[in-house]
Amino acid sequence: MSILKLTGISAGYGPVRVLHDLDLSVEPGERLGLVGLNGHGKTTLLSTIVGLTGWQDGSIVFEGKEIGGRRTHGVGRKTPGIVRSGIALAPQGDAIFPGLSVKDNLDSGAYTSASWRSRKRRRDSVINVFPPLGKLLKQTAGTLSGGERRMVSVGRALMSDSKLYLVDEPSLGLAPKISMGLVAALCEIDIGEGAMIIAEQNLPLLEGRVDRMLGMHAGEIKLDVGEALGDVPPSAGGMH
Amino acid sequence: MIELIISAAVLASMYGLVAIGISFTWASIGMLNLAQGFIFTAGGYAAYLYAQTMTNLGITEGPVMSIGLLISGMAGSAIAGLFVGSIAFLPLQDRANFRTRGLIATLAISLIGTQLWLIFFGPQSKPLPPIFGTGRIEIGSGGVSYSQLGAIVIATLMLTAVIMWMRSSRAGLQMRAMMMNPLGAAVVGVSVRVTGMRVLAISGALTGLASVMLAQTFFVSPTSGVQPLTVGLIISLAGGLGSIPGTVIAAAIVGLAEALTARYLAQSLVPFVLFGIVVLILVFRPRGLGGLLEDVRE
Amino acid sequence: MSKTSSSPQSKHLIGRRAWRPAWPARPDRVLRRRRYFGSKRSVLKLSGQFNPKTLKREVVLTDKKPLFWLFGLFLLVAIPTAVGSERFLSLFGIICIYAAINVMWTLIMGTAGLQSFATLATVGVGSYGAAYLSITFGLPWPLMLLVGLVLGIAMGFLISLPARRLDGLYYALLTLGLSEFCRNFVTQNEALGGKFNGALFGAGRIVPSDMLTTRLGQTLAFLTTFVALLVALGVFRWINGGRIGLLLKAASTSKEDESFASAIGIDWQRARMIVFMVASGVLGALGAFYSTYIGGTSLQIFSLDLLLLMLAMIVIGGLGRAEGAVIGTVIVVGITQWFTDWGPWRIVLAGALALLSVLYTRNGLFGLKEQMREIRTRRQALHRAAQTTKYAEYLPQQAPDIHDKSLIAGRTFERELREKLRGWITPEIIEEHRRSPLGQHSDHLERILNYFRKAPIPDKYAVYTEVPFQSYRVVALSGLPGVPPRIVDDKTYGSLDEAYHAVFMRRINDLKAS
Amino acid sequence: MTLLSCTDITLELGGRRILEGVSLDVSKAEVVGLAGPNGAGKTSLFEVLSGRQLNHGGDVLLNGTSIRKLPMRKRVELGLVRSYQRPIVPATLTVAETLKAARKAYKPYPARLTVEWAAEFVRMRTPLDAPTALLETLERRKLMLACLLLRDPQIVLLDEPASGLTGSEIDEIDLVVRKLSQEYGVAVLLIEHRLELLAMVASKVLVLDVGHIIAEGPPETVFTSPEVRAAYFDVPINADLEGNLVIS
Repeated sequence: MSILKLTGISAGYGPVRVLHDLDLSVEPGERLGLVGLNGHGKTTLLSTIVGLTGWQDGSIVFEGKEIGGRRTHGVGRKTPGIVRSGIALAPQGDAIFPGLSVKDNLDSGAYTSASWRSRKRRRDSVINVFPPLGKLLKQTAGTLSGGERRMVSVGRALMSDSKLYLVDEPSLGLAPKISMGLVAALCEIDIGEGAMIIAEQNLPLLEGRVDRMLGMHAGEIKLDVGEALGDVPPSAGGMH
Repeated sequence: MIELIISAAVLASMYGLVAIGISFTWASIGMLNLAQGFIFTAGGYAAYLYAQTMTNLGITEGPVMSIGLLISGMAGSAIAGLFVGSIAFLPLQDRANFRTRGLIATLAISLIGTQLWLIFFGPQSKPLPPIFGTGRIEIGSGGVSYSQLGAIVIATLMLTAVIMWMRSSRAGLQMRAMMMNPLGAAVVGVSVRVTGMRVLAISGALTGLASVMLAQTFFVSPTSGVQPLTVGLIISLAGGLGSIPGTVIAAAIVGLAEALTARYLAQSLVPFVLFGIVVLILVFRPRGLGGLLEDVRE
Repeated sequence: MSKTSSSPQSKHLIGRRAWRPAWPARPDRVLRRRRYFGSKRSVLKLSGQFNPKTLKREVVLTDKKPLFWLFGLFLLVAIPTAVGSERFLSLFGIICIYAAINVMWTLIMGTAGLQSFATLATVGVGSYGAAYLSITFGLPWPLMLLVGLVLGIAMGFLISLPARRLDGLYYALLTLGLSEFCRNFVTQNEALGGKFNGALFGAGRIVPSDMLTTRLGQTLAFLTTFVALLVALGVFRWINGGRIGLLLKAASTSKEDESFASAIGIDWQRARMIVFMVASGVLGALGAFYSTYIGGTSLQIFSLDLLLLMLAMIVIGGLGRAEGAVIGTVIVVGITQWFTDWGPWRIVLAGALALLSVLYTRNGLFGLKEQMREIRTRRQALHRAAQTTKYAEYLPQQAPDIHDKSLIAGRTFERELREKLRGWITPEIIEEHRRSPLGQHSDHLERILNYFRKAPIPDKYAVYTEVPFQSYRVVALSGLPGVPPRIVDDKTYGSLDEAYHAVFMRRINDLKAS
Repeated sequence: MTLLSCTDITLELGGRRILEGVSLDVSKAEVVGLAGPNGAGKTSLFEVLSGRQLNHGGDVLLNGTSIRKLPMRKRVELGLVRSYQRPIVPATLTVAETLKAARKAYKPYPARLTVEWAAEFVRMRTPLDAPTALLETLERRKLMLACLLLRDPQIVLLDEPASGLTGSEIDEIDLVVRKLSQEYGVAVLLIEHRLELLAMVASKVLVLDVGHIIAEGPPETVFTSPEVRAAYFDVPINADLEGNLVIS
């Protein structure tokens, strides 16, 4: 049985419709790469799964439980419940807590009482994945550099015992060197029977690292990744 | 001299309770609760009703009365806080312009609330029986009454407990997280609505505590919430909305200023002095004493 | 390109293609327009539109507001004058004064975007200053108004000082305390009637007090308040509809707007201050006018409850609109002054109205229409989304807004055509094209090719000859003059036929994807 | 002829050094590119040059006179304008009103025809009565550019004008930049992540890293310099057929 199954998902913000009737299913133990240009709905797809879009319609079945449905208002009202049912999201940009220390930021990711009790062990394992965070635990998150913030944000998502990890644009705004390291670390984490979806604009970062790659083009899923990128080398942006 | 310090400390702790409620509410849910005066009076009237019932049952003093008064005041204000939340916070929370709307909604609640107290309890002030007895401890030249001492001790204990709880527990971490970044908080499973109501109940309870203890000297009347609300606002402004250390310092300054003015100048000059202080602080630090949070929030 | 230096980069270089001016014959332009005398503002906003069905030009009145205003103001002045009872006249007099104050407050909160609650403080200062001077030195009423104006401007200047430094909310709270401060000041001050609980009597009146016992005098007094309201509305229109109003609208809703405004050189802080000072001046004058109207003044003007009630008026009508301020005032003052025997309940009612409008409307009574329209469009959109294909090429939400339904029909046809063609794409067809890209084809292939040929130029694929008969590449046309085609991939083709087929395959892929 | 120059700019925010000893010169009609990883201080340099950030060390000269103390709008009046990374436009106006606000921002007001010229120049394709809030990224950027250009600026600072755009949309922005510098002699200072865009339009490129300029010169030499590659592009570089650079 697939861990996540989307059927007929449409979603958007206000009058704008970003996703058009798309279907997707994710199997347990799978690492899925979602590739597509800016503005073609990768972030919206991830937001839809946790209920953060302006409006949405269609069925989202997570571990046999329906968490989607039709919704036209109340952005983010269902999100905490969905997140607690076992989906961890590392959102695009840094949705970290700038006034809290790195330690508190990581701890806030341990939101179930079981993971809260074992937060120390979990923190250590996150630091194993991202060694630079070890030295920064006491520092206020607002003063970190872009790469460190992204590590905190991803690390926070790893603190919970989630079944499904959604990572949105881990490379966005980072120097290639840093984003390479970040993606490599993400792809080495043991997710067991869970699954992970990485949305990424930069195709070569994911190539060969994930189990399956899907392209997104104009709010629809394309099996052919090249087509989703409009046959243009990903970072060339069409300038020839 | 000692009396001066004591009365300053009493005022500071009472105002501090109200101000921290306001400051805390603003920081975590982004709503400036101008119905805090209504919540304040609600606590006073709840305690008054409790005292009435007890007196009818024949109990006029003793621990049952004292603790009951405190608890009923806190409970009354917490319920009023939840009531304000369910009217002004839950329906508006994810609408556009929530800040302005929340401000107006709480103002309207306080307008209505005052009139409702007037209708149900009449314009007269209602006294409360003493909580801490009527004794007095003499220290050197001056002295301190039990009620003053009790007020200071209980306020300090409550504040410390709340701050400690905020620092160490998961719920506290969630509240602090929500102050910083509501979206990020939603992503880590913090429900803005549940946490918001929790915050309103807690700040209501703190206000209720202040209400019961201030009622020892000032009694309860429909408009008795105005003064604490104004001073609470001044303190939370001067301290920087959302900053607990800033609020505590500002409360100390304001309490001292009020006590000094009342003693050496005139009681009637108190509002001028307080206003002058807050203007001075804001001129030099536009975000208040500890107000760094605004930057962080945006 | 500074203005002074005769730079060679002036816009009228030889050889530069002239930009195209818009011809006046466009149906959406209205040629004749009446303007207010001495200004560029037009009396009625007419607009032309082209009716795609009748193929005729139509002139429609886009903005019916001026007519409603005229009608409403007529009612406001006609009803009390016609009824003529003293209670009615004084009620409407108070309504007019409060409405004038609220209109100015709207100017501060809406146009300038400053959350100032010091309105009543300014009014009060004007009122007390004028009344005091009139009682002490026997100032006549025109000088009282002048004094009020000056005091108001001075007050506005003082209050606006912290606005530059303080954040919105801090500023709001600071000004909220100001009227409380003023009230204390008056109670402490014996000269200002501290002994009589802040009441001053015997100030000059516009309508002499011996006339006030007659119906004529009462009507005249009411008419002066109406004139005051007209003045306030005029100031509002002058500022809000003028250049400053436009500049502030570009700047005042968010931090981003402020960034944009400063990037294009708008001095929004100065504009804000100007609006604030003008509005404060008028408020001060209105205060002085209040003194001349009731022949004195009282502490009630500084009370927090009155401030809250006025806020309720603005909120009920709709924040940021003059008509909202006026209607809100009529409703709230009507309730609180007319049903005096209800006691505290009328305040509760006014508060409840304000609460309801905050909870359930987007922006008061006058936001309702917009809100209803939005709800309707959303419902329509959902309905249309259900019948998917009809509006397929437009978002269902857009479809109701498209005036020319033939566009929708055209797009729908295109989509159906594409669906049909997509069904015809088979390996045999592709193989057929690969064998002979040019020449006679089967019917289906010919139709597909015809469809490809009429594709729009931008992003249309074309073949580019690098070396004749040796290497060809596929390019995509930019569709813009001056922009070269972009090369689509790095493959080169040895013959023209291969290149043709490559272009065909790309188009087939696009057709499949669309 | 140097139009805009800054010398030894240092900037500290919240105890962190954002910029340290940054100097640059921009001549008339020149396109200068500014590259560097995130957090290198590119946008902060723009904030300094445009006058949004006045608390900095060093000096900023426009046409040889110091504008160090002038606020943003004064610099706009002198012909130094900037765009933002986010495509911001006023939230409550229509396109026509936005252009009118830009025209009436300060005296002397340009003629109304200038607005049409500017809109034509950036190839705006939106109805004038459309609310700006509903515009797409490309149209937003064009509107912003039109508002900036209708005052005949001397130098335009563009902060990632291509971010959020796709292939053919970038072409359009690219065209505007070229036309500005080549036909109208306007200097352009351009922040851009995508190096191939810089390589196409810029005559000089500066690379910033952690607040320092680590390389400066024509694009070909800068992008291939080992120092820059070590600090920034630690990934293989392969040149495509036209000799343009594609980082993959």
